[in-house]
Amino acid sequence: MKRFSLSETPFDTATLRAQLLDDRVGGYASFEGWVRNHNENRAVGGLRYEAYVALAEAEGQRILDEAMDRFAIVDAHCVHRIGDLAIGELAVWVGVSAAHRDAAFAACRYIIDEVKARVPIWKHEQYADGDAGWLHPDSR
Amino acid sequence: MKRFSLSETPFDTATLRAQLLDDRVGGYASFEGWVRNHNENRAVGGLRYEAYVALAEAEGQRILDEAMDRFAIVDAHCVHRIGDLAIGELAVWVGVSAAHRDAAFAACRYIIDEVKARVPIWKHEQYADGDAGWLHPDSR
Amino acid sequence: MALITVLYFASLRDAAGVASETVEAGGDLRALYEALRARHGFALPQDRLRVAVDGEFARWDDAVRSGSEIAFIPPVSGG
Amino acid sequence: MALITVLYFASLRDAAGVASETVEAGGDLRALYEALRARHGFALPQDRLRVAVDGEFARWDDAVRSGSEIAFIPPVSGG
Repeated sequence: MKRFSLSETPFDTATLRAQLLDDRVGGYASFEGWVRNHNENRAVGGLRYEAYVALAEAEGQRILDEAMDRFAIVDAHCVHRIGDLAIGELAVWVGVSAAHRDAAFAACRYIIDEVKARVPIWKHEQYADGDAGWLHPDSR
Repeated sequence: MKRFSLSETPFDTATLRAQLLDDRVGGYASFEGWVRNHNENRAVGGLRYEAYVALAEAEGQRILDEAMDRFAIVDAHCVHRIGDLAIGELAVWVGVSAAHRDAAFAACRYIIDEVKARVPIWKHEQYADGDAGWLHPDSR
Repeated sequence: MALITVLYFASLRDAAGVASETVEAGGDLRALYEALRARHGFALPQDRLRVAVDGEFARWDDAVRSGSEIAFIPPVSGG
Repeated sequence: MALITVLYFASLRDAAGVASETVEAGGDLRALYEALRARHGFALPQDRLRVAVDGEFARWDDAVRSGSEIAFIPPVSGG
């Protein structure tokens, strides 16, 4: 089952959420990452996400599979935008359903942390002062 | 600002979520509690939530105020259903927006834990076998 | 003696058979609960409850005040 | 020597000026990166990258295989 997706267009989280729910679900945790208007005190005008698509999809799926194995959850899904995004647009969404909230929270946190650390997606920020650049943070 | 509400009718989380977002928001964490079809191995047919409304609203607001004070978040809101709910209906929703995900997750978890522990709302479960009863779990 | 209104919720209301009642009482809130528990047969001991007066949480050794609205809060189960 | 395709992403692509190129190479993936780094002036040292072969993460001491597609993965910044 495909649980990690890249999307070149804005996507609807309500539809994605509905697909995770069934009668066994007591708790649903989600996380959304949005494009901020600043990053480390620099004013950001917009950004672009680029992915190594084949490997990003494989590694994302691996992370979601790990979450399904490690936590007592019912279902999980993550979608990451690629391409050009404006301030205030949704960049990444994680949704996790479970019988109980402990597992839902833990799996949701695991997925976003691992996606940010491992999936080959890169952020290119355009700053308000005209400067721009790729973000290559220190690896963990 | 009113950040905790009781609702006698189903409510729309997409609208509530939108109210929490602005250009400063980089992370949004949410939690939803749904009516499960079982509780401690008993099949549940439906349930009712009753509140001591005046005190529930005051204590809920206090919890949200605490979360705004304790965590580096932009905004937060919690809505709890009261009245009759069917299996699969949304019982409680928490949404938290922040610049960074650590604070969003921590505040979201704090709010749902404190609401469940402190707000005078009681669950009356109707079981598939015809039995029914109020849930009065051991206090922490 | 003070004339007060008592509110019952959840299993306490089921046991009392009413959502509220007006009673004459003296002493503190702990003594009030014990008297009402004896009258209505409440299963929950006082140390598993909280108590509120006029919509705010109160202390069990607060004195009963005439005209106040007193609520006994069984263990909550929202969420 | 093996004929391989190299994929560049993010700052590596900007520095190389191309998204991919075909090169002749021998030895292991570490030696390949060092050669390409010297040619294109990549700022990132090898120990801050990961490497993938044919869409799967690989080890730096894996030998270059003819016909393979090799990608150097700069520190990621999704989310």
